Amino acid sequence: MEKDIREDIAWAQINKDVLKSLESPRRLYWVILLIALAMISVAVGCEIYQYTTGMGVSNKNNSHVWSLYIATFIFWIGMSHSGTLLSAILHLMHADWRKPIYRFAEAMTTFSLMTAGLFVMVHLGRLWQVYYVMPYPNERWVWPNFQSPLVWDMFAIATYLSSSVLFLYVGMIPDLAICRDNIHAGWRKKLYTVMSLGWEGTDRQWRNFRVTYLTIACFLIPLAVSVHSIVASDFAMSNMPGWHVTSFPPYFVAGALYSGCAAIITLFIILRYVFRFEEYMTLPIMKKLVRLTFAIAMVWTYLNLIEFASVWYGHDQTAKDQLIFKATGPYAPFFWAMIFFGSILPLMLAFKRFQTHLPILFVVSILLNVGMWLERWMIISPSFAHGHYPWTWDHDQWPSLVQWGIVFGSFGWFTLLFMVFCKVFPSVSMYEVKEMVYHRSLALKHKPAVKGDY
Amino acid sequence: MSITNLLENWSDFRQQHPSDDRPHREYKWAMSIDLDSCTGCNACSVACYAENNLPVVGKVKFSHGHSHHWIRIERYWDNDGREFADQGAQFLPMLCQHCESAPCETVCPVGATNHTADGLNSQVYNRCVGSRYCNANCPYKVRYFNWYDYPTTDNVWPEPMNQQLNPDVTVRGKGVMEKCTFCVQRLTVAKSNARTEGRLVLDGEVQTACQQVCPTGAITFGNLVDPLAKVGKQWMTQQVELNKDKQAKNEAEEAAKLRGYRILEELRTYPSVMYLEQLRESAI
Amino acid sequence: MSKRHLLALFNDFDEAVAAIAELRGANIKGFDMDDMILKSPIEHPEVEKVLGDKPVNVQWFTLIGACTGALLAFFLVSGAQANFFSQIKGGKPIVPLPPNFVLTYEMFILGGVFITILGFLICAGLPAKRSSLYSVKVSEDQIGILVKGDESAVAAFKTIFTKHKALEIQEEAGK
Amino acid sequence: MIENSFNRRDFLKVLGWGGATVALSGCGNTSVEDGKEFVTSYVQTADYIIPSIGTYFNSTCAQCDAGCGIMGRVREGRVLKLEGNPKSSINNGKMCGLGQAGVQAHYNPDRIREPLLRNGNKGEAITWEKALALINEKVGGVKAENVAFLTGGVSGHVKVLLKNYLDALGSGHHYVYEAVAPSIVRAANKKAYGVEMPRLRLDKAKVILSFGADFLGAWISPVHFSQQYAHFRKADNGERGVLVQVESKMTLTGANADRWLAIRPGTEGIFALGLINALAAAGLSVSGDVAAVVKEYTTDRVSKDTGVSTEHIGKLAALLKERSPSLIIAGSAAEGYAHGSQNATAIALLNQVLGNVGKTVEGSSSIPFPQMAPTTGNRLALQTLNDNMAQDKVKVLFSYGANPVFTAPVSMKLKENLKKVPFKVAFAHYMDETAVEADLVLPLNSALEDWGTVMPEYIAEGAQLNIRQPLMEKLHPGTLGMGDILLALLKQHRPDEYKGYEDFYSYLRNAMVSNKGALGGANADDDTFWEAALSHGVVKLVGATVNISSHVPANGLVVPAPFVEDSTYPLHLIPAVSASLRDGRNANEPWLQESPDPLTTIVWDSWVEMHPKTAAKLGIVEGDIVEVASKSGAIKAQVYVFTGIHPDVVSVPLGYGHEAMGRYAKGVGVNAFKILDPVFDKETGELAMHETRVKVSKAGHRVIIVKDEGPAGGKQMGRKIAVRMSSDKVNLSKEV
Amino acid sequence: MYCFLRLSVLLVGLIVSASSYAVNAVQPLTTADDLGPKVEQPIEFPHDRHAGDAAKGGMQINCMYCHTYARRSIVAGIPPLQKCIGCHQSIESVRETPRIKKLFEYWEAKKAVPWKKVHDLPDFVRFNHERHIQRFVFAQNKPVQEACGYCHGDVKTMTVARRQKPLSMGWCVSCHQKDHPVDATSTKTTHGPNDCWQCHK
Repeated sequence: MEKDIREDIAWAQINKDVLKSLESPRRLYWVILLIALAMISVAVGCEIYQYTTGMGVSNKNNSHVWSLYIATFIFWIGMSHSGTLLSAILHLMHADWRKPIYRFAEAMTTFSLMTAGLFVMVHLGRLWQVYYVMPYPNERWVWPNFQSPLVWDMFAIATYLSSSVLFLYVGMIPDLAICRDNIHAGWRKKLYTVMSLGWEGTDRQWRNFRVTYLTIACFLIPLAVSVHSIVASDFAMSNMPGWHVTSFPPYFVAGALYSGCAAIITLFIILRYVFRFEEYMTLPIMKKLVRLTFAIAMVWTYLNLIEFASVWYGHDQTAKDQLIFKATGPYAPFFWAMIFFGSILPLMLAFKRFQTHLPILFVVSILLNVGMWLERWMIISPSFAHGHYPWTWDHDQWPSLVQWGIVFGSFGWFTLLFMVFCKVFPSVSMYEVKEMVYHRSLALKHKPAVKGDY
Repeated sequence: MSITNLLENWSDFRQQHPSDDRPHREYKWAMSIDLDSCTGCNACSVACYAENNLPVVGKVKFSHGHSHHWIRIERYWDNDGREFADQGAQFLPMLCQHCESAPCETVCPVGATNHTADGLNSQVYNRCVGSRYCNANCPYKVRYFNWYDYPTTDNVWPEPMNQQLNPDVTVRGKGVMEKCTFCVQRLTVAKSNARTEGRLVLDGEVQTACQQVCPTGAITFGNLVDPLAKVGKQWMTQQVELNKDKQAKNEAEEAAKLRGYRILEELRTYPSVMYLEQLRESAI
Repeated sequence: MSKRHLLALFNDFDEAVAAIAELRGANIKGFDMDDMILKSPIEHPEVEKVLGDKPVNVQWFTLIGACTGALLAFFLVSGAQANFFSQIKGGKPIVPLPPNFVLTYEMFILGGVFITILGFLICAGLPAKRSSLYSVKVSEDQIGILVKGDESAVAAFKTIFTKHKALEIQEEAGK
Repeated sequence: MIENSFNRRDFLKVLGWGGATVALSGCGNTSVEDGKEFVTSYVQTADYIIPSIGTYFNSTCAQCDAGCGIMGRVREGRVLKLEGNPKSSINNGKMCGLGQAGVQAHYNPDRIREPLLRNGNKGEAITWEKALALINEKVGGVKAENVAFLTGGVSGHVKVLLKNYLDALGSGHHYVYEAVAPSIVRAANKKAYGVEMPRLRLDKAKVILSFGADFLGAWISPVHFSQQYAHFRKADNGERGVLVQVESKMTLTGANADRWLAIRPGTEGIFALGLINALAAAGLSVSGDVAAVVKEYTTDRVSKDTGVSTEHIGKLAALLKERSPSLIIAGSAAEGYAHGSQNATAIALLNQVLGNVGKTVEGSSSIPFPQMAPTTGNRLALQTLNDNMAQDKVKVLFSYGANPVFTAPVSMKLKENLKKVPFKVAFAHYMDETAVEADLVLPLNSALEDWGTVMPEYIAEGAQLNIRQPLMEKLHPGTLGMGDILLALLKQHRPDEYKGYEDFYSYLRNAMVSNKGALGGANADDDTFWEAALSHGVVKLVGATVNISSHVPANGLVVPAPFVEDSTYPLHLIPAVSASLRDGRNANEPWLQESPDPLTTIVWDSWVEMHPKTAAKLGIVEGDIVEVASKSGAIKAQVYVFTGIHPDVVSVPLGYGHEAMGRYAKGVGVNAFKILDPVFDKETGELAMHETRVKVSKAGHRVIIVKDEGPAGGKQMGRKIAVRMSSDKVNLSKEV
Repeated sequence: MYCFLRLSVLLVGLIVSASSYAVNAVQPLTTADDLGPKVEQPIEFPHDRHAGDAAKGGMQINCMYCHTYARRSIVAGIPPLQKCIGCHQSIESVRETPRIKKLFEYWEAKKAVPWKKVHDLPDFVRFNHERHIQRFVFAQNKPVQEACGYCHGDVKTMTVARRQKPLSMGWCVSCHQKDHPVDATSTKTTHGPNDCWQCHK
């Protein structure tokens, strides 16, 4: 099989190529940016309307109090996980093919977390009181209720966000130094100078850098896992049939990695085209990525079945009814769509032919994420529509356009942040690509010459 | 000091509430509803509107499930397959069960809903941020959310109708959760009067609005701690115990003869409302 | 007697390493090994063997940070619950352990990460001003060796560097 | 309650201030604010008035004609909530939802605030002086017999004044009209027992067999009956009475019955006679003539005619035989037919055969002041008035406490006939359909700000006079009490007789105090007596009990065979009287609109009840908008399908479909009164409410019914939520 | 090298102490008097003249002589006009002073004096004067002015009353935290009720 990256590529060339991405992307970049802005404005409009009029405009009701906002919140949280997967786990594994692509994956982590955070707020009935959730010392001696999974969420997400921002930043310092050295004008110069903290690449700096980076990586892995299991416990800890499932935490984590990887594939393709990164985001890497995704997809499928099975064998009638309702009730189409996108579609990825076929991958990866989003929705709405108390079962509370609008806009918000980041900061880690090239060329050099093969 | 306080009273803080070795001291408000006397006439529900400033949401909002009836009358049929509902309906007044171990309390992120010393499940409107988690976790779905800002909505309390509002009860604004309070405003008054006279509230001294109005007297409300209270006696004769998720009687032969039960008891919410089963004559 | 700085840039690690070895071997008067700083565009553990290992203290920070975080979380949370007298939760103790452990765990990580970063900055001496002899080449593809020595040593340095085909040798603007 | 000599009217004056400070507290303001609000402060006050502590004053509910005693909680001069008055033997401190909504009738934003005189198509405000002068002029302008006074049921001192006024005019035309009243049953009772409404002792009965009498919901005095019902269900000795309801459309009472028997409409009489026959067969002693009447009503035939299975007839007969005393009640379902009187008589006969008369059917008591005794209304009155109007016999029409334009079927052409009346005066609270037609509209005080006395038709025990007194100062200075208006009108004709009374209050006080002997205050001084009367809200009267006779005219009693099928109009329309809206007078009180109908849980709209079979036959499902067409009109409404109704019947609730009245009533639902066919009871000439035959057809689109019940409907899905057990298992006497 | 460690130990200390403070942010029982805004009253009622010490020319009238509802109702209330008149019609000396004139104008017009609230808690707060008076004045025999003064400050030195205490939740809570003797004689102490519904409607 061909190489992940050409060893003979000159280091100076690497700098040039990557730095180019800070200067002149293809026109498509600006188109994307505009679209993103448009989407955001929709969401902002809806939110203003909802804020002033009241939650009622999102068409939930007294027995069906959560809906798309929470679903999308989980979706974005989930998306963030694969960034950590690539940068932290694979880093510990010394899988060096991650090097060209982990930077933007991490950026994705950060920004999807930011998006998720917004949804918590959008969801609140009294947004202006949101600070009540923070534990801040006050004259009233009133504290948030630390028993509430939502407060755990608050802690977990805050931790995760700040840590991954730091992780992203620390990993970027040497590259910032490169930018500082090569860009000679304007606010960017100042920005890079400040942010690179006067990095010189001295021996002492590298030593500490290595240890630090490793340590944080070690922290991030359990953190990522804990974050999504806590999100899962929002549901698993409640007594709702369809939520009260012990296998939720692993199930959520798997789903998270899954949607994350799918997202990475999507962005991989976009960046590769927009910033002309063909040299670095190469097809072999894509192939590895796709295989990884496929594996996770299968894990997810398995855990999905486990969930159904545990409900089935748990023999709790209400939970059973709930499950049957999901599969046959008004939500059935979405439920089966989720199964199809989540478990059937990824089987395509098993075929070599598709593993490097970018257009197909692009579509598929997006569909996978649709499936993952549906999964979250299918956890929330059907459960509410078919809870413990039959009298309050609702006619399926179809989310109002306000909800759809805000969900729709959130994708724009994410895209905007992400695209701006890629334009301002090197979205491919130059120094690590250099290391990659260097070590591989060494390896080649030391390969014993093969005799008599011609 | 916080830390010292923590260490000194550690055992207290680890104490579960409620528990058998530490029962309620002065009051434990509880209710029992006789479904055989309840005729489903809705008087309780309307009385609750009058007492607790519940907004009338109108047809459209009602159709979206935004109604605010803290006590709602549910009507069940059990004519399975028969041509007519020839044994009538089963009416069930459903209100906040003031669970001793309430699922809603633990999940509220800001601690807006707590357990009071006399066994009520309190809801503090100012503290509520409207995450609606409490409702999500309430098996009875008896919590009602202010989806709109009713005080400023047309034809909810148009002048001069707003003069009917009960000053002892807050009018809830947009975005807060609310629910039955066992008419806490009445309880507070009764309690403070009693304290001024250096005694406890007597049975029958305080009534909830729904109890007071009920034409057939199907609702009994009172202090479970008070041995003289009717509600306590009812719980006792029906052998329903507060902090149990499985009543001892259910094993006993007795069970068939006793009418008392609590709804969704098996979820270990320990409701404070006991229902008495509806009866039907077998001779006809 | 005043010291002078020299920066030599090499094409690849082998030459740099060789140069360093020679510097060490020929003990030049008025120069000791600690005044030699290697600058490289990539992280390169092998070189560090040559330079001899210097202790790294970041882990200490991590340890302390993590512990602090955990302690802080547990006592903040439990203490808050204990002081927030009105927050009785039906069926739960006032200070319930499982939730507090979850929060402790999160803060453990948070503390760990933050203080580690702090430690990194301290140990790596960042942020700092770049030394006067800094070449952008270093951040691109060349390995730099920065030495500090007496006037007398300069000549010796130069000879060694040129011998190992240094691409260029920068010298502090002489006074 | 008011023990000191503080004058009630001054008291109201000082409390007037409170109206200004209404605490509309929200969640928004979390800060202490100084100098924004006013402190409630009084000029002069009584020691029982303490700010922030509610004071209770007794009065009488005016939401329906049952006349329950109420107790209003007054704080800072505003009445906040109504409770039942424990001292009233009718409701003993209890109430119904309808009564609770009384405050909304009082605070209603749509109340008329000053007298309006028709000017072209709109009314313009005029002063009371002008209004009264105008009336005087108009009345003076026509012959006495051309003045007609249409009222709902009236009693007490208002009735006295009204009578005096009519006498003063020399006109005897007082039409007492009630849209939904058990008038046919009353007539039958009169014949059977000698009294219009004997006392029914549900609490004494062991078995109650009710022919569509919704005594728990909307029949005569629901709150009173509900209390007796509680006793009946759980007597002190732990016995539990059995309730069997026979009707074609399930009422609230039917929903609480141990056995609900769906009977083919109109065959109630047959069923009753059939039961007698069965009882006789079972060995119950039955007098000869009765036996003769019932002998061909064999169980099989009855079962065939009524559609009730022989098994149930047998069981019921057995039950009635072994458990005595029982109580048989004839309700609206029985009376609402052209042969309603026969049905009622047959039912009365059953009571007699079972020997319930005197046991569970007791005599009422005579009322010492006949001039104050209630005049019960009927539908015939409106017919007569209508005919007179049609023949231009009416030149001046007063309308009070009735809304004929809304409650009259279109077949009566009432609206057109009204046009023929040159001058129509409406005493009204709202601009309801009748007021809109009137030339002069006089706004009335609400029941919570008015003085008066009420003598209910059905009093639990003895006789009593209910006091109605203001619970707060008038909301709108422009309104006036009926008593005051009549007094003013009387002063126009008999000035010397009435000039002594500055207003109705002084008249009332004087009238009461001067008779205090008869009112049980013989040896109390005037003030004490008066204050006591006010504080109790009721005055017990000493009336001789009327022993009721028990000779039902059995011979000659024939109940016609069941209806022949009508192919064009196959279904029977049953206009249902809902517990909260009744004849529609309360439709503008939002609490009532929003409180779900007990059986269908529908809110804010009317509906067509239909049996699944019928629906299936017509290819209709829940939520379909259908057209219900009778010979005299058609209405469109949503269908609600459930098994509480006979397949031959569709039912539409009354009280909806106002075209005027106010923001909460207008345009909500459809008015079922409109399409009633002009079929009358043979004997009394009353409109037979259940005789209308209709055909139902889909009107196209479908809606989602707005109701409290979710898609799970009335099913519990295996949860243990509302549980039911067989009564022989438990021993109620052991219970507390 | 070990400077790092020392520094980090210092850091730990800082954070822990900070957190301990945060958890335990106790409010002082009485805050510095923050004078509420001046409230325009229809009549500038001189509290100092009525309730003030004799030395300062006050009448030393008991607070509850006029605010008579305080001991039996949630609100302290304002005396009905008839009460003011009751005394003042027999006090000739000040009869002609402008304020008294105003007073009598209201009385003749049978109009209630529109006094403004000076201590106006938010509408969702249920503060019960009765309980506090019963507890501190009648059970503990505290002097009335002291008991009232807890929340109303030193009214007897003011003319038109003006808010002196914050009346904020933290301020209430800080007092409810403290243990107070149940009555004058006993040594048993209890602290104020502290579940949310005690004060929040």
